[in-house]
Amino acid sequence: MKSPLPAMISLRGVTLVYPNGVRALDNVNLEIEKGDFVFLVGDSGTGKSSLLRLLYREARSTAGEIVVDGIRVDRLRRKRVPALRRHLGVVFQDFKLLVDKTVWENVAFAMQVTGAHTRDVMRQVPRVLDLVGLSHKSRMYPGELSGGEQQRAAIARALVNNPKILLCDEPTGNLDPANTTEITALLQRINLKGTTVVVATHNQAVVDRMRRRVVRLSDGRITADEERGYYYLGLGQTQVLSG
Amino acid sequence: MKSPLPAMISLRGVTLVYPNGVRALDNVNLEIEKGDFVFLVGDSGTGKSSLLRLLYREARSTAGEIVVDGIRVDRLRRKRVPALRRHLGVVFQDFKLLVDKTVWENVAFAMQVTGAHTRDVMRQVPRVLDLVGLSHKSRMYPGELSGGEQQRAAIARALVNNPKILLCDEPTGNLDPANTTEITALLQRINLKGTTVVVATHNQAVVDRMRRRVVRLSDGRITADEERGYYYLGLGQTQVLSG
Amino acid sequence: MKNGATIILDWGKLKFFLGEVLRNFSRNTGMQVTAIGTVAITIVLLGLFLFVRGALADVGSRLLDQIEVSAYLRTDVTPAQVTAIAHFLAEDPRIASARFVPKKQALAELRERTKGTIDTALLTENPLPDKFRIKTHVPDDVPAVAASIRRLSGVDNVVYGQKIVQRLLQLGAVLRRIGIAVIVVFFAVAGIIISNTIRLTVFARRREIAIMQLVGATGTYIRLPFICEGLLDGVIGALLAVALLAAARIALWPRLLEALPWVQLAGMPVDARLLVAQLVAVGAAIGVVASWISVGRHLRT
Amino acid sequence: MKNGATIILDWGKLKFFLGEVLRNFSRNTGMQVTAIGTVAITIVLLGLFLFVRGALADVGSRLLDQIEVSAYLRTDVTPAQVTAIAHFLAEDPRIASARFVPKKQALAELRERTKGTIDTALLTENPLPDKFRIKTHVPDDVPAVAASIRRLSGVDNVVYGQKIVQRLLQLGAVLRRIGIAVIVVFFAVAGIIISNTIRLTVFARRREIAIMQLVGATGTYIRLPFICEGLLDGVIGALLAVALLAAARIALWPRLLEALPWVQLAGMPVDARLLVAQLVAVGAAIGVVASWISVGRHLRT
Ligand SMILES: Nc1ncnc2c1ncn2[C@@H]1O[C@H](COP(=O)(O)OP(=O)(O)OP(=O)(O)O)[C@@H](O)[C@H]1O
Ligand SMILES: Nc1ncnc2c1ncn2[C@@H]1O[C@H](COP(=O)(O)OP(=O)(O)OP(=O)(O)O)[C@@H](O)[C@H]1O
Ligand SMILES: [Mg+2]
Ligand SMILES: [Mg+2]
Repeated sequence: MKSPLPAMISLRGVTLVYPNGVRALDNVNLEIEKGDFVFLVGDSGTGKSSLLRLLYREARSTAGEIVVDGIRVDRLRRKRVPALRRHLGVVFQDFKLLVDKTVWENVAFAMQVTGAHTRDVMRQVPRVLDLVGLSHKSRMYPGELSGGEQQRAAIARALVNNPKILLCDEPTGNLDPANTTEITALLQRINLKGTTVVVATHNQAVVDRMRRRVVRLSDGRITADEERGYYYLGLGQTQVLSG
Repeated sequence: MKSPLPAMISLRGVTLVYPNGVRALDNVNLEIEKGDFVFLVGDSGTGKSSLLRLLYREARSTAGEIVVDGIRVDRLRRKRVPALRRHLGVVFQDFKLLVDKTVWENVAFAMQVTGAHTRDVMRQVPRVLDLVGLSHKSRMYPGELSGGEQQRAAIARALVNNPKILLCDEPTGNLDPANTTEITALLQRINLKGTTVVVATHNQAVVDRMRRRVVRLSDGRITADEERGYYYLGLGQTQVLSG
Repeated sequence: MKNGATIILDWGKLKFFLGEVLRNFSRNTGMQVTAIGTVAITIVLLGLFLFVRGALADVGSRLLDQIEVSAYLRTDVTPAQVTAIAHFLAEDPRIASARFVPKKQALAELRERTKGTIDTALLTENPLPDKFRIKTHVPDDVPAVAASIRRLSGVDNVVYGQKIVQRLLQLGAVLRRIGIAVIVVFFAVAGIIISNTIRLTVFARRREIAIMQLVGATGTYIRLPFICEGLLDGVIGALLAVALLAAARIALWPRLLEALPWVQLAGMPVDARLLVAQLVAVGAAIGVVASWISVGRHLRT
Repeated sequence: MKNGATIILDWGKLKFFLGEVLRNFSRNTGMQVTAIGTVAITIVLLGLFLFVRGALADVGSRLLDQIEVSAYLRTDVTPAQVTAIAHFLAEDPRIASARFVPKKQALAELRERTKGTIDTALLTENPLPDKFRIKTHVPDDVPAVAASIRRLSGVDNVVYGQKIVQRLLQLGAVLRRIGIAVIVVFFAVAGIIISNTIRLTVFARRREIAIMQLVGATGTYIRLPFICEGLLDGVIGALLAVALLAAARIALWPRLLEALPWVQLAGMPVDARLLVAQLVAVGAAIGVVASWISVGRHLRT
């Protein structure tokens, strides 16, 4: 059921063709409202990461309209891009940690670029590190962390600014089941506080346990959009928007 | 039941303390025989990757004896390390693809360093790319691939030399269930042909479906070693070696 | 949520920023050392060049400061003509001094010069003419002055070391031009090398820069540490160069004075403090400009 | 499984290797351009320096080739003494020519020089002494030769442009030493800069190098493309420098000849092909050595 509220994230007829000719997204229409929790599922290489990349303007759409929190992202001037990104929390699929900064510094950096007060940084950073269970590794460099620890550092960084929108690309790919459950619970808590959360994932267990909205991508098109879906196309109320 | 055959991989009293003081492995004893298929499980940061790193000498043990295919890896002279690595196939947790080489070139490179004939390279590379379902992306650079495609490229590279021993660190973390099943089946086929396979993973479904030997790590110690185990400590015959 | 537009500077931020600069600076020590070394060597060469250029000009004029023009007068010259000539010589601004040498004195000088090889007792009368001895302010004017004197009535002949003076003057002109070309090339080289060094530093950190941008850092925010790094490189390099030049002055000065005793090098008017300030400013400018350009190039992609 | 010990070279491998080198080379065009530019400028400066040094030496000797030593003989010299002196002068290897000038001729020359200002009619007898006119092969020998002649019996006085010759000789010695210092500094600078450039190239690719090692590549295997890259940088830079020098020779030669007509620059014996080969060899050597050292440093870690 469509809400009359203005959507937090809205894609209309969005197509993304990479310079090498790969059509990663093809006429995608998607509305995500404030406070939604959305799983983005689909086979490897179907465009999940590409869709997220469009939202924080790492990629620019070839055609279509993209609105994020009222900002026309596809038309945003280069100079305004940093401001957009500061309003988003992003967990990158490949972490993207700064190798020459400690975990603490990596997380603090995302706050410092917003011009935050140092005393706020000193208070907030330990808090999020504790949330992801990484307090004991805060003085280590990414190269000294295990894969799962790096992933949690990336999650902490995405959370540190209390973003309105949280975009997570495969946030549990390197985590053990216990950690996965914890992180998922964390995302849910954050969502309950009003943050819009979009999670691209292959983790069937997480999707099936949570029973939240599932948007299914296949070869760059949205093939299903279920309100309370499963990882595999299941019982939820299906509303194919385009394809 | 212990076999009298010389083990393919053997760790005796192995301890690894990283320069920053982290004790990643603590008195680990492990024997893996030729043709074994072993899952390495355990929470994030318990030393799975560290154990694998010791085998291909990215890390050097602080104490203990490590033998891989008859080679005393812990005593190996620097000059002999490349030769060791050519006999191993390794899927790294963070892929470690060369960003300035195409998928084809990345896979071919691992063969070329062994001094392989060009005609063998031309024959073998397309074969393994086909095995992991990446033939259509062979001319692309890693930066142009999705997370799962990069992971499959890394797997193809590990397979290209038909190694005696295959070490896989979280090889399905970025793969969808279908791809995961395929890759798992591939590893099983390779194992059937006599290759010793060690897989560090968090993927409960894979471990539980395969029912192979499961070595459980916890805080750098082996806490369980089951012949036909599950991801969670289950029914299999338990034989704690040390801890 | 923080408001990105309002940047409030607090002590923690400054500390962070300085830490950032020092961290970048100290992380790739080898790189910094070579960058600083490059700046230092460039500025040392610049300083040396400026010195050699100044010294050469000085040496050139001192080499030729004994060069004088002898204007021999006709034997039948009238006193009025001599007065007119003296007047003319006194008025020419290019002329430093003009001295009348009567023939008696000329003979004495000739005698002195040939140390008694001319048997003056044999002379019934002085065979030498009267003459003027003229010195110019700068050697370059000698040929023109000589030519203008030759045209005066009462002057019989004008003599100076024509050939050697001419050659030295030509050589000086050529060397001056080569010198200017060399200094231009030098500045180009210094600029290219330092910008190259910093561009490579940026290139080596391209992944980090891309990540910073993805996390929401502005261009300026990313640029600033690099600019400061360039500034530090330039200033430290310049200071090193100044130290080297000072050491060279202390160590080599006496030997130079010994080698060229007739050059009063000590008298060269150089304001040491001004020179140091200028060299440091040149270093700082090179560092800042080079890093600004280099970082900008990578931020645009 | 392949046997890593037996490396069989086939055409595919060579193609792959060359592709690798060209890929590295063309990927970071900006970096290569600056590296090549650095080599080129260094070698141009080296070439210019060698030329200027050669030209200066030539100019110096030509500037002074008119310098001759006049050995005035005593008025009471005996013919035997004259013969002995002539003999002595003929035997000294430093002396290019020695000509006896009898006093009659000396008077004629004096008359000529002062253009009739000495009224020779007044002379009852020639007041000038006999003399020898002596030229040395190199100006540097003039003072020593003069001193040795002065000791001969029958010689009254030895005269030459003492002051100017001495000064020019001192200046020449100082300039030569400065020149050597400059060329040493230059080589150091070139080495540092090029090794720096390549080190940074390697540094920028440190992640790739680490991966190659993890996949089983040997040190040599990783090193080789970099060495070839350095070689290419060096050779191309040197060729560029040679082209620039050739262009400069064509463009500036006539102007130089015009500015210094008395210097027979055209006569300078330079084997162009040998010089080109030497400069290219210098470039290649710098490139190879610098890259070898730089890559090695990163392989060890
Ligand atoms: N930078 C890029 N340049 C060119 N093609 C790209 C680029 N990034 C991704 N692609 C291609 O676009 C398609 C979609 O990629 P994307 O990363 O969005 O997939 P994904 O759904 O995130 O897959 P995965 O689950 O494996 O991460 C793939 O075919 C991929 O090869
Ligand atoms: N290079 C390193 N230097 C220092 N400490 C390290 C290094 N690599 C790993 N560690 C630490 O060693 C411990 C074991 O790390 P390891 O990577 O082996 O864990 P893991 O079992 O692979 O975890 P994950 O499942 O998250 O990948 C962790 O506490 C980690 O922080
Ligand atoms: Mg993806
Ligand atoms: Mg790991």
